[in-house]
Amino acid sequence: MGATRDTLSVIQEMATAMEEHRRHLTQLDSEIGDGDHGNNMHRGFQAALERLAATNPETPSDILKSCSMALINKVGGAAGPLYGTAFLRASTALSEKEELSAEDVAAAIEAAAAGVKQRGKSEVGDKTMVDALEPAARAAKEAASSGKGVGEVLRAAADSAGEGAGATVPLTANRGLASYLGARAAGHMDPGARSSYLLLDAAARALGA
Amino acid sequence: MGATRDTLSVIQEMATAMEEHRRHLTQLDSEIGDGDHGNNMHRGFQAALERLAATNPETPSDILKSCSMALINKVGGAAGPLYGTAFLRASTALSEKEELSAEDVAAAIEAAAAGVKQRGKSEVGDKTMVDALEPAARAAKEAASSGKGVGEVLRAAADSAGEGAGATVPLTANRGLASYLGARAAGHMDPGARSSYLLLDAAARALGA
Amino acid sequence: MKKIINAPERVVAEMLRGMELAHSGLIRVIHDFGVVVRADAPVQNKVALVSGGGSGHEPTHGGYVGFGMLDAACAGAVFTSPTPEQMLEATKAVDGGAGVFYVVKNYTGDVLNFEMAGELADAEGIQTDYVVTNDDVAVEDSTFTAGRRGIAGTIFVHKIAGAAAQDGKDLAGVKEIAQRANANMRSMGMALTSCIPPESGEPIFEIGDEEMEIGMGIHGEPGVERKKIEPADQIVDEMLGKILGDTVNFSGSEVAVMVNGLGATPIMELYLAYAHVADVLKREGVQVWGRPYVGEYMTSLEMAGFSITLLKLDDEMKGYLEAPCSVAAGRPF
Amino acid sequence: MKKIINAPERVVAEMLRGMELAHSGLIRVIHDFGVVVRADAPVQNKVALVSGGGSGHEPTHGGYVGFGMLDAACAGAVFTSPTPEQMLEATKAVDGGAGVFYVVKNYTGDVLNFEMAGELADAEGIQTDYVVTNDDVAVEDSTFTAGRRGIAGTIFVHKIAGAAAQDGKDLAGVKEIAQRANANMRSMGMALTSCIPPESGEPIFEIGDEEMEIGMGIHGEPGVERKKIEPADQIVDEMLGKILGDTVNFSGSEVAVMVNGLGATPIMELYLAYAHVADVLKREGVQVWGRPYVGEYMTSLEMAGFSITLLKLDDEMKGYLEAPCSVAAGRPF
Ligand SMILES: Nc1ncnc2c1ncn2[C@@H]1O[C@H](COP(=O)(O)OP(=O)(O)O)[C@@H](O)[C@H]1O
Ligand SMILES: Nc1ncnc2c1ncn2[C@@H]1O[C@H](COP(=O)(O)OP(=O)(O)O)[C@@H](O)[C@H]1O
Ligand SMILES: [Mg+2]
Ligand SMILES: [Mg+2]
Ligand SMILES: [Mg+2]
Ligand SMILES: [Mg+2]
Repeated sequence: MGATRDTLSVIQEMATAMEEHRRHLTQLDSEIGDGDHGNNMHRGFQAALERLAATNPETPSDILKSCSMALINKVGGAAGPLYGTAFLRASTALSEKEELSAEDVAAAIEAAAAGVKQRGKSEVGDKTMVDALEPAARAAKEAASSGKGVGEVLRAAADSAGEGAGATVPLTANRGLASYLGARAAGHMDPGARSSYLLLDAAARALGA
Repeated sequence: MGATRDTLSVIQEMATAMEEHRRHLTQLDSEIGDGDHGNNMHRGFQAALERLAATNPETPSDILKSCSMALINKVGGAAGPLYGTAFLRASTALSEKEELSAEDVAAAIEAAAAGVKQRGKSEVGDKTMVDALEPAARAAKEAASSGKGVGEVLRAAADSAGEGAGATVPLTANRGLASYLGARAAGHMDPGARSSYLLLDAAARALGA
Repeated sequence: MKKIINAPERVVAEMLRGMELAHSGLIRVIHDFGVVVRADAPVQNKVALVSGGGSGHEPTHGGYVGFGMLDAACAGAVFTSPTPEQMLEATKAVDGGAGVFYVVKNYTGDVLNFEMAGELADAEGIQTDYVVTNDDVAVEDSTFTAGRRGIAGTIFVHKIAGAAAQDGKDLAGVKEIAQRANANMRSMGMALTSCIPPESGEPIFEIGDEEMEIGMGIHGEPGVERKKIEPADQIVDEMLGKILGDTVNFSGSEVAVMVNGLGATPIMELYLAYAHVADVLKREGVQVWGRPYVGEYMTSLEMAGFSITLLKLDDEMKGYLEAPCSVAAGRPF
Repeated sequence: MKKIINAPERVVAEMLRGMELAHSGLIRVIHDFGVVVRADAPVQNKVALVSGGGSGHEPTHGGYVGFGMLDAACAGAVFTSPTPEQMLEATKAVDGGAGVFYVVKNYTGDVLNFEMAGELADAEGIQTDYVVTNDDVAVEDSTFTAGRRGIAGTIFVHKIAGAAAQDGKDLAGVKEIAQRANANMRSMGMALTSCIPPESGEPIFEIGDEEMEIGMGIHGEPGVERKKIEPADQIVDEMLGKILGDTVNFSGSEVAVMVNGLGATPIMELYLAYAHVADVLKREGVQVWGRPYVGEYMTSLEMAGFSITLLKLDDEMKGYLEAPCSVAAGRPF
């Protein structure tokens, strides 16, 4: 029950973060993309909240799956299938679990990052959300293996994601709409990397970390 | 010969005035019409100069007729047929004359004003070029009958046209594109009244008055 | 001013060249006179239709030249009526012996120039007649005004009178149905932004970032009310209120409906506006006939805004609206 | 932001309602899913064509639904790829037993979502396949990019693949000719101003009063060069230079030509640009086939600018371009 309640409050906090940062994410996307990322993420997490309220899933895995379906079905754009895949893989990684260990959480983040890389055919350095998610997964794994708790694992992941997002600023984009920009993408943070940080940060804050 | 040379220099001076005031006339027309009066008048007088150079008319009447044809054929808009009619009527009023008296000039202006009124079905107070031309015709007649010379007749006509144009500012338009403005036309000078003043002023200046 | 042009004084000539190249076989252009004519003109023993006006309203009027619509269109300078010289040239090029009919939008310049052209044509032995369209209800008619303006409804007159001429009506018959169409149609427009005529290079009017103007003319002549922009449904309500409140009783009739973009209004917004037009007409008992005309028919360069036209139909007009035609403004997809 | 809308979040739904009301008999709309389908769908034993993408490009894609072109179009949020859920709904609505073919513009979102939709359709026992259009030469292809963007040439693929499906080609045959069309077409765009997506309410990019951007994308994604605006002929030279210099050898061939307005560009300017396009193509030995496509085919809301597309034709493609079709974007006048 504790993990279920925690997971629900994580999603809730993520939705709040997407609401609060909607304009800024859209603005980042305007610089190098088409200016819809904030609206996309906000629409998706509102749909996730609705779906959770309607379906009332009972396990962390089911909650994440429900969230994944909402993102896939309601977001569109690149972010929809990518984040949808991330949540789906995290859900699969946690399937059957009623309570979550730090290792479980780290494994879920790792699965999510791997899913995005695979679906988007992207690597670190392509100036995408992978630049935030991959270091986050690594940091989560380290934190878990050095005995940190769930909250601390999420905090470590979020902080690394934040660094990773920051590191996208000087990069040239190779994937997504921003890739059409060539060298001119340099100097702007990737909006998807930023939203990845915000989501992980929300998750950590939901658990008081 | 003197009257022919004078008439040619009048047209030349008018063309110069239309060139110089092109932007301002267009601007006046933008306020209450469609913003083309300056370009229309400039195009017309350039065509008149070309036509004069090509056809080399020998009498004042023929010069004015040539000018009328150029205006009718090349201006379009409301100004083309109206000024075209004005010059045509003036030409008719002076037909067969080789030298021009002050009375002749006054009669030509009167004929021009009457032509515009008739073709445009407009009266003084409708906020059109008639508001400049009708008082000009009256002033020219008075000046001629009190023994003034040709130059002074034109100067008197021009000055009255200027007053008449100024008097269009507070008026509501009843004719032309500006009439669609209703009460909002008030506060702006009618562009055609302004161009009528400029043409008569150019004529007077051409004769050193 | 940012435009895809070479030189302001050449825009009309270069546009006509592009039109002719794009639609050879359908139209040809008499370049010295800025006149677009049907490629197969003159059509013998058919009343020929000629229209024209200032340029900048494309596809009006050159886009409507072809089988079943206009025989010729005279392109004036931007927003400036063409000259009698152009009109006479068009008249001579298309006269097939059955006379030439002018469709003239009610602007002083257009009317005066077409009147003069008619006199010149008479002098050359070509019979002419004309209709003056004045569908715009924005500015009230009275004994003191030059009357109402002619706007997008004019395209319905092109189509109906054009099909009637193609159908073999004589000059009087074409005039009668053109007048009937004009008498049964009402339009109203609004604008969000000004266009920029290439020659002056300046917007015709200034308008605030939150303002709209109801009743705006297609040359940027001011309308009836400037105010804060409202939701689309409210704007449509206002425009339709004025149209339906005028002297044509549309209720209970079948009506051709046009939602016309002025140049910069996204097609998305035109359809969105049409959704509410359809609702209001349904509520008012007005039956939309056939497929409504949603798109750009009479523009004002890059002005943002739109107009609505209603035309109350009878069976003859319906037949002529449906009749086949082949013009540059039409397209298969 | 000045728009003829009621509420930013309702623009797509309200537009679709207007389209459906305006074109009943031709299309119907599955409103819960933002999907436009042929009124008579599913057509039994015909390969069904589905396309879609973000809204704001009207008449793309809903305007091309109908006999001889698309069976369905999925309307995403403005500039946002539709979702697999929408695509699956469209797929189910139009499948007539011969499989469903997706025409996808090359943007990561569109490709990923259509791929997922295909997987979902497979799971429901509906066979699908797809083509990814990438006609835009503005941004260079390389192993590091997601490839070139799909822009206005996509409409040629709709027409050709649509006619091929109508003609009875099977899924593999439709795919083959869609790929052939895509492989033989090249496009390039430019913009003078930004559009304003209704939800954000802000221009996507800032651009100076004298500047243009060559290679601008249809979502306002930056192009290849920002510079001072040049005369139309020079702009056309640059765009055609890039297109003709690419890997398709157009010289000596018959070519379909599209000059596509992005939303706010006056028709006058499109024809003016076409005049120079025709001159350059003539000089380069490229033969313009049939009537060129000058108008708005794939817009970007109210963006000012245009794109040029060349498609090198063979006899089969010509036949399919000419084949009859009946879609909302078409009009008789
Ligand atoms: N191939 C990809 N792999 C990983 N992430 C990607 C890829 N393409 C795009 N993204 C991410 O998606 C973000 C953009 O999402 P969004 O704006 O919602 O969709 P769209 O790009 O379709 O408008 C980018 O900032 C980037 O982080
Ligand atoms: N019916 C009329 N009678 C007299 N003058 C008129 C009439 N209609 C318009 N005018 C004059 O013509 C001027 C406008 O000319 P212009 O701008 O060149 O043509 P248009 O109005 O067709 O754009 C007005 O300012 C007015 O003085
Ligand atoms: Mg985006
Ligand atoms: Mg004017
Ligand atoms: Mg004018
Ligand atoms: Mg997008």
